[in-house]
Amino acid sequence: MSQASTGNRLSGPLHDVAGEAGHEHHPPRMGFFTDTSVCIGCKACEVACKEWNAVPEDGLSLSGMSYDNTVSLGASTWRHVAFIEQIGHGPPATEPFAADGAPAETAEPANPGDIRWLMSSDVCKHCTHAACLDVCPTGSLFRTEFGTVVVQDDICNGCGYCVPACPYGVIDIRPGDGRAFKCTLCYDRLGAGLEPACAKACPTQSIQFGELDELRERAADRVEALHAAGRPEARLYGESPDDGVGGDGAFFLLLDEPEVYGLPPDPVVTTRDLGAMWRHAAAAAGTMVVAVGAAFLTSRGRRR
Amino acid sequence: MGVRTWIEGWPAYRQLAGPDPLGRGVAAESSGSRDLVARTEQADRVVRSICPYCAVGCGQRVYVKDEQVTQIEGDPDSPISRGRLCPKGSASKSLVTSPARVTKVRYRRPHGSEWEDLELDTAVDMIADRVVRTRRETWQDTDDEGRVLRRTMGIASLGGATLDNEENYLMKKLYTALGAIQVENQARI
Amino acid sequence: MAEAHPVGFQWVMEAKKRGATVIHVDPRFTRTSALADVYVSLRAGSDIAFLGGLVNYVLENELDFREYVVAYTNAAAILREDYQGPDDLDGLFSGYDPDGRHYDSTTWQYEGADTPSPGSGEMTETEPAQGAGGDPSASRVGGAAGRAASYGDTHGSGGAAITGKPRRDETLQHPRCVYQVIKRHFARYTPEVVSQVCGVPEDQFLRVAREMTENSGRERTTALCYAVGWTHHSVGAQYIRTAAILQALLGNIGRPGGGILALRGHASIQGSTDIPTLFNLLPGYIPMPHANAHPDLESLVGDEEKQAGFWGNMRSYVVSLLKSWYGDAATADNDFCYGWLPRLTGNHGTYQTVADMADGKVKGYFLVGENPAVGSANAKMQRRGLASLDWLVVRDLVMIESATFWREAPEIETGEMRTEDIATEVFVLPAAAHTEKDGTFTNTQRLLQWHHKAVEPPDDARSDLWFYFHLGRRIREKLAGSTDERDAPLLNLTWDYPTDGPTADPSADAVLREINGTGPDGSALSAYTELKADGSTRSGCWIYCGVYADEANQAARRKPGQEQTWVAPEWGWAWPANRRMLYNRAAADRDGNPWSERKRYVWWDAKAGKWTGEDVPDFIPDRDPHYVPPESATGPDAIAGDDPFVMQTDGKAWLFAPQGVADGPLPTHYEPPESPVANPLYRQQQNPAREVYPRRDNLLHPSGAQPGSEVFPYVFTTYRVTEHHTAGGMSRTLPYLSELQPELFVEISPALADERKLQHLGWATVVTARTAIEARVLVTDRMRPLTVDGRTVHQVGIPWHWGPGGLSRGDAANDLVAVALDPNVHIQDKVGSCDIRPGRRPRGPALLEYVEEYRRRAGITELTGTEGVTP
Amino acid sequence: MSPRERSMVPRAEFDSYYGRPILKRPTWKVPDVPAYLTLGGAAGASAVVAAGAELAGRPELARAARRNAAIAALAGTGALVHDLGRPERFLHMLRVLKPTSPLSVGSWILAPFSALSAAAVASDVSGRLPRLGRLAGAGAAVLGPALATYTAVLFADTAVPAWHEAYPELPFIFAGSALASGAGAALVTTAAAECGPVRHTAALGAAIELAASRRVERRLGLVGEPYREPGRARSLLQAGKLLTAGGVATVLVGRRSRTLSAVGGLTLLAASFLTRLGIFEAGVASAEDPRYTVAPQRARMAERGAREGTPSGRPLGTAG
Ligand SMILES: Nc1nc2c(c(=O)[nH]1)N[C@H]1C(S)=C(S)[C@@H](COP(=O)(O)OP(=O)(O)OC[C@H]3O[C@@H](n4cnc5c(=O)[nH]c(N)nc54)[C@H](O)[C@@H]3O)O[C@H]1N2
Ligand SMILES: Nc1nc2c(c(=O)[nH]1)N[C@H]1C(S)=C(S)[C@@H](COP(=O)(O)OP(=O)(O)OC[C@H]3O[C@@H](n4cnc5c(=O)[nH]c(N)nc54)[C@H](O)[C@@H]3O)O[C@H]1N2
Ligand code: SF4
Ligand code: SF4
Ligand code: SF4
Ligand code: SF4
Ligand code: SF4
Ligand SMILES: [Mo]
Repeated sequence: MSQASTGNRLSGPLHDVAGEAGHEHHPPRMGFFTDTSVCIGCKACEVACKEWNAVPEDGLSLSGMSYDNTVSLGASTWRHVAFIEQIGHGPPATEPFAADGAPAETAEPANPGDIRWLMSSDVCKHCTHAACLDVCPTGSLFRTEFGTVVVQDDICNGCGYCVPACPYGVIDIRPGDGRAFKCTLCYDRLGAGLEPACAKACPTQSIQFGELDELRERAADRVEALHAAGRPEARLYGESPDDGVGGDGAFFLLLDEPEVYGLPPDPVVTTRDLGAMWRHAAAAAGTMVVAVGAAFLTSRGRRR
Repeated sequence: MGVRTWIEGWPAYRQLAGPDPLGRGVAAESSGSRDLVARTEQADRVVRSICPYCAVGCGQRVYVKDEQVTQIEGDPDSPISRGRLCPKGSASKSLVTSPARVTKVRYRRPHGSEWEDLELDTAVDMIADRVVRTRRETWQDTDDEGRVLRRTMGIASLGGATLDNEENYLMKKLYTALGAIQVENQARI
Repeated sequence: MAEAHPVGFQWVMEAKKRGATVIHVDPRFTRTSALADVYVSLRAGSDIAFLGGLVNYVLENELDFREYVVAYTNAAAILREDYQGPDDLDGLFSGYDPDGRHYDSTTWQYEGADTPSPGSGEMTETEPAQGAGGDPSASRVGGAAGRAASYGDTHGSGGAAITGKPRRDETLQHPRCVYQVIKRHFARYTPEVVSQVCGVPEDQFLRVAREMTENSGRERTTALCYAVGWTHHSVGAQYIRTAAILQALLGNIGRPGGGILALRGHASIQGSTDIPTLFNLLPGYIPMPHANAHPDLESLVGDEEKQAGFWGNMRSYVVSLLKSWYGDAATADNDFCYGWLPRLTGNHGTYQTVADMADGKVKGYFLVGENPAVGSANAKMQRRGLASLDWLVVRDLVMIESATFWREAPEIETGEMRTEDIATEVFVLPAAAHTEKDGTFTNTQRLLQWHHKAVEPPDDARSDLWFYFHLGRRIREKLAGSTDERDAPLLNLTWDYPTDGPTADPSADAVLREINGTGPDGSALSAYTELKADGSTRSGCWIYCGVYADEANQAARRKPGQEQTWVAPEWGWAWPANRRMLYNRAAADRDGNPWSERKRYVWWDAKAGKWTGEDVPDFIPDRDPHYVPPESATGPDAIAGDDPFVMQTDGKAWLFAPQGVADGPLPTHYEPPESPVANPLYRQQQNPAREVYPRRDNLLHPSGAQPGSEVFPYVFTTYRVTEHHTAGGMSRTLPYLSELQPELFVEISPALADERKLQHLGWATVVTARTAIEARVLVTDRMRPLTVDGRTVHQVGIPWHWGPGGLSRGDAANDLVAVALDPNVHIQDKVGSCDIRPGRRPRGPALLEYVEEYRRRAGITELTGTEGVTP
Repeated sequence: MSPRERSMVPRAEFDSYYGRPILKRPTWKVPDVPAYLTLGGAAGASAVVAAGAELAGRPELARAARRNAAIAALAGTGALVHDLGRPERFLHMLRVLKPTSPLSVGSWILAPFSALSAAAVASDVSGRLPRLGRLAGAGAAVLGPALATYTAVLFADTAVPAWHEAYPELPFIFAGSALASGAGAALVTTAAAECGPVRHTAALGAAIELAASRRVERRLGLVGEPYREPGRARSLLQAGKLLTAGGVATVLVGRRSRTLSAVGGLTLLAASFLTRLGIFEAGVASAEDPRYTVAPQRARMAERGAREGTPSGRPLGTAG
């Protein structure tokens, strides 16, 4: 392990995630490019994932959130298709939040005839810097040779730490089971040279699986094509190695702001600040010793 | 030696000794992960099939292990579907392995309030009796004007369109020989 | 299409990627709309006006593909003088018989054509008219089914045969040539009128018109895709007719990228019409004999033989069928046992049967993979029917509502039925799933695909093949030795399929081979052209002949798509003759050259003296494009070199249909059987030939201007969602699908929510004269009020998958729907009028009182809404 | 919200997906985890106090504090194990040692700490191996401050805005609170007369905790809202502060009263629990409201955009 790479070990671009995790002769990093501009909201990805991974049913309740009754990713939902009904295309008329975070007024749409129904299949991002993995105390979460992030269900003890660590709100504990679950990027299938179940099922290839480098190229081309076709709102999300998590192994082409889809606009892996955190903790620990020392010193006189 | 293997199997030791000091990858790998095999790899056989839901007719591959269906997924060879399946097609394994399936004959006697058991053989025999009897009782040789009818209006059938062509063929053939003409299909619905 | 044929939709996305403009026309903004370039919201039940507007746009602006139209359609044919249309007759066509409520098509004929139809009056007893079956697509199967419709009994077999070719005016100037007639007919469908009827803004309509016409012609083609949004109407067949006229005018038939593509329903719905379990058809669209018209084989096939086209060989198809059923017993001397076939006397369609059932006329019923207690119109009447049987056999994978009605029907709760009063004896026999049996499905593109048995079915579960084989075997055993003549067909039936395995499952392969047919030497035939009328060949379904060519199961071919041309001819087998596109002769011009390089598909190779191309040519292989048959020719010999529509007797696409359609030679807009809107076009409100059942258990609403129609002020339509399948047996029982759409809901616009004080996610009660159901409310901008004829019309969207059983439950939408049918195919309407109110519906007997109150207010009697001519 | 707010499939808003949280709610259980934090803090501080007492020649206080450390550590471990979804797999915590995982580090602190403090007590009670016992006590004292403060990193090293953003202060709040509660424990279990230094410890701890808390409330801006705006978290935190102040006052006033000392000590323990619970709840509240996730990230992007003039830092709310 070279010292030079430690800068990369907690944040920033990282060229060889699998290598950094000790995989010596590993295949290229594999991932997803989810092109939401061609998603038809069929939810085949959700079902195929559940069938392959035997993920249990996650509740039968009508959410009222358009056609989305899955609601969010979770321990028993590893793919989640979001449905967003919008009136009026193009950029939002108002700012989402004022600088102080107060919710902004949503203006009445300019052209009410203009309906848009966005659909997008969300999944674990298989972050370059995966907070879930880094905070996992048992090594249950680990980096595979494909550069993906996987929970090992024979190890997880349900400590729950990964849950609040994930900046995308992906991983969760399954009630009744106690362990954490999320997308494995079909680790078993990848090992057999198969593509993940969700990508395989996807009728329109909204979910594209492949070598991450190649997917990034493909995605750039697609954005360009959409821009040329008069869709300036198309943008990539999570593809940049320079972002707060060092780039996602599963990234997206979106047609609106990330938060519209329930994605954080600029997530940063929490461990980026880990050094500073430990330093502050050490200072606090030192302060404790000093304080106790002082307490004894100031009390000494009074006791004989 | 036992202790040694144990130590060497201890991930924390592997962290120190191997290329993964932070315990993120190889060091943390469990035996479960090491032995992980896609269940499609373990199938005794793979059988080619077609999705039973809609008329797109997507290709399916059915994986069988120990005479149980363990996975159904799209057939990439199909020029129709290119390996893809919609949510219904993707749920096919659940469909054929569903605990909700009826697998035993159920019988409700006239005016009965509960289901009863019946041997399959008995059931088919009883049905054959009813067909023969009803046919006899409702047979029409000719109409009022003496035109040939050769039929029964006492027996009707409504068949689904998830049935195979071969099944429809035998149905039509048998019904026609029986003289049953109210033989319909969901194609009408 | 994205909703109900998601994997098929990948090809739309593929086209879109290559620059195609995708237009979606639907009352609701759906997942398909979301991906379309243009979305048009129209009033449910008004598509004929919309399509008619497009036809008018084409004709008005002379944008038709003239060369194609002149050569390949009947535009040039000249009609009789006494034909009159809706413009002349306030919404009717000439030949309407108000008493029988049906049309006599005499006046619709070509001038000088031989003996016109005798009319259907004498043919029918219970119902006026009927035709071919067919889910969304009677006309999907093109000439075959269209033709078969004419066989139904509207005209009787061959009665309306057009022999001799019509007089033509290829300048299209003759005032009575079809071109001029349709031009006049559609002139009324101006953009203003389209907007008025459909609620579609004019500019939106014009955008569609421009897109479509600019993308049609020599270099480009446009395809129309439809499913039950077009067919489930009392004028469903006419919807498709309108589309056919439009596509024929634009030259979009028989050419790559064109067509009218029926997105059919179930895995083998196409197969279920090809090898029909339909009352009016024998395999291969051969009509079932009618007691009146078809006393002998000659009467069934004789007139056909005089006609041009492949129906001219019908005798060989029928004889081969009889031979394959009755084997050696069928001889030329005994008319090949034709006499053993049972006869029709009228409409014996499923809705008629259910009405009869409810009236106690039907004793025994087989439900084989059908759930009418949820899936069929007026599900209440369906359940009444089931409860009036002596015995019922249900074969299904799961416990469906049609099997449990005697304890779970809503009528038990309301007190209309009591379990102990229901005398029906019910047998539920578990069915084998597709993975548990061999067999073929025929998909929406007429492709037969074999599925292999993977495992044995569990416990008592058996294939339907097993059931019918062993049931037949047992019945034959019980009747063995009978000398009763009526038992002869059973005892002489060829019924000796090899069986196999622990359950003695009959061989599906052997059945397929029988369907294919065999020659005199007992070996499998390879094409229907080999069939003989002398009894030397057998074939269970002539259009499937070739599926077992070379003694190989061609439907099981699975050469990977990647290793084939884009037509992929070696994957499965398509009828007829493994042809992937019908009428593909039309892809070449009159001289046999491709219309354009871009649209090359099938063309004449003059050097080789044969047709060739990407696909199996749908033409006589060596017929010169300039061939002109002699006057006396019949059958295939009478097909001219420029007659691409080889199943039509004149070889042309019919812009005007002189026969075969029960409710008019041209489509015209009628309101659905129940509509809050008065027909903006003329007095005639509904299709005057629609089939109605004036019964207490099938009450209809007043419509349009009639008093009481305001009691049901909203339009509702029913449809599917991607996450569920039809009546739910295959989806509501599965957790992974149920959780995706866990409950019945209705979709309404914010404006309707305001008007009726409906809360998002709250409950609503939807009411018709049949009953009331409750559902959760989804208020969504995807539903929008329309302005129709100057007033606001609200639509209520109801997915119809739910019922009281399964994991995901809800009331059945079909409890609301009335039986009022298309007269050609006897198919239900999915659209109607209703009221919607906040809150849950009353329970128990209070529900009956609640609905009765509505009926009182609307002044409904058994006769309401059943009139033929609008008074 | 739209002024014409109607009940329907909500019109898309630009702040989040149907107002749903972006982050997952921490699944840690109450009271398990706040209890663990409290007990771990008290244990860690107790071990330090014990060492101080040892050095200062206050054997009674030292023994009591050692006992408290051991008991708190064991009870804390119990709470931690109870919180696990698969308690029987507790030992998997020692499978790896991950510096990136505060909980892993913490486990490797907690385990030896518990062992050492238990050994020290065992030696005390049995009178055997006194030197080793003392050594064990010293070891525990070395680990004690780490045990008390690593939990702050445990919280901070998450995506939960109110925890992560407070990472500079949290260790001090935890340290202060630990001192007060460790002192409180000693006050409960030790004769009043022996407790002089721990009273001071309590006072100092309280001061550190309150000062750090104040800074969190002031510094954090929007994300600090759950700490300062009315709500469950603030109520708990305020109660914690009141009890801390009250507890310190009591132990200082009740210097000679065994009862008052004990009451004050218990009050401090309770205060520490409430403080941890309050911080826990503030974090939960900040995770559950997507505003706290989105707005700061948006602001950050805007700032970056302004600074770099790059499209990656798009201004608020426009399409990129
Ligand atoms: N997911 C899923 N797929 C299926 C099925 C299923 O149940 N679930 N069923 C299969 C079967 S059996 C069939 S037949 C097909 C049916 O496939 P489709 O016909 O596509 O199914 P529907 O949803 O019934 O109707 C299609 C659309 O018609 C619209 N519509 C309703 N009334 C009108 C009208 O008057 N005019 C126009 N233009 N549109 C109208 C509805 O809003 C709906 O969006 O789907 C097959 N595929
Ligand atoms: N209002 C309204 N009503 C409609 C429609 C509409 O759009 N609106 N659509 C209509 C249409 S297009 C259709 S197709 C019908 C569908 O209505 P149905 O055909 O009644 O509905 P399904 O649920 O498809 O029923 C098929 C049954 O077959 C069972 N099954 C599956 N495979 C097999 C098998 O191999 N053997 C046997 N024996 N059983 C099997 C399944 O479990 C299922 O219960 O509904 C029609 N009803
Ligand atoms: S998205 Fe969340 S769960 Fe997935 S790898 Fe990144 S941090 Fe872990
Ligand atoms: S819950 Fe499981 S996967 Fe998550 S951090 Fe704890 S041990 Fe690791
Ligand atoms: S990659 Fe596999 S585990 Fe992940 S969402 Fe897709 S199917 Fe599920
Ligand atoms: S399978 Fe593909 S198209 Fe369907 S919802 Fe998932 S991502 Fe979208
Ligand atoms: S996978 Fe979906 S689209 Fe394909 S045949 Fe099955 S139901 Fe139809
Ligand atoms: Mo259908």
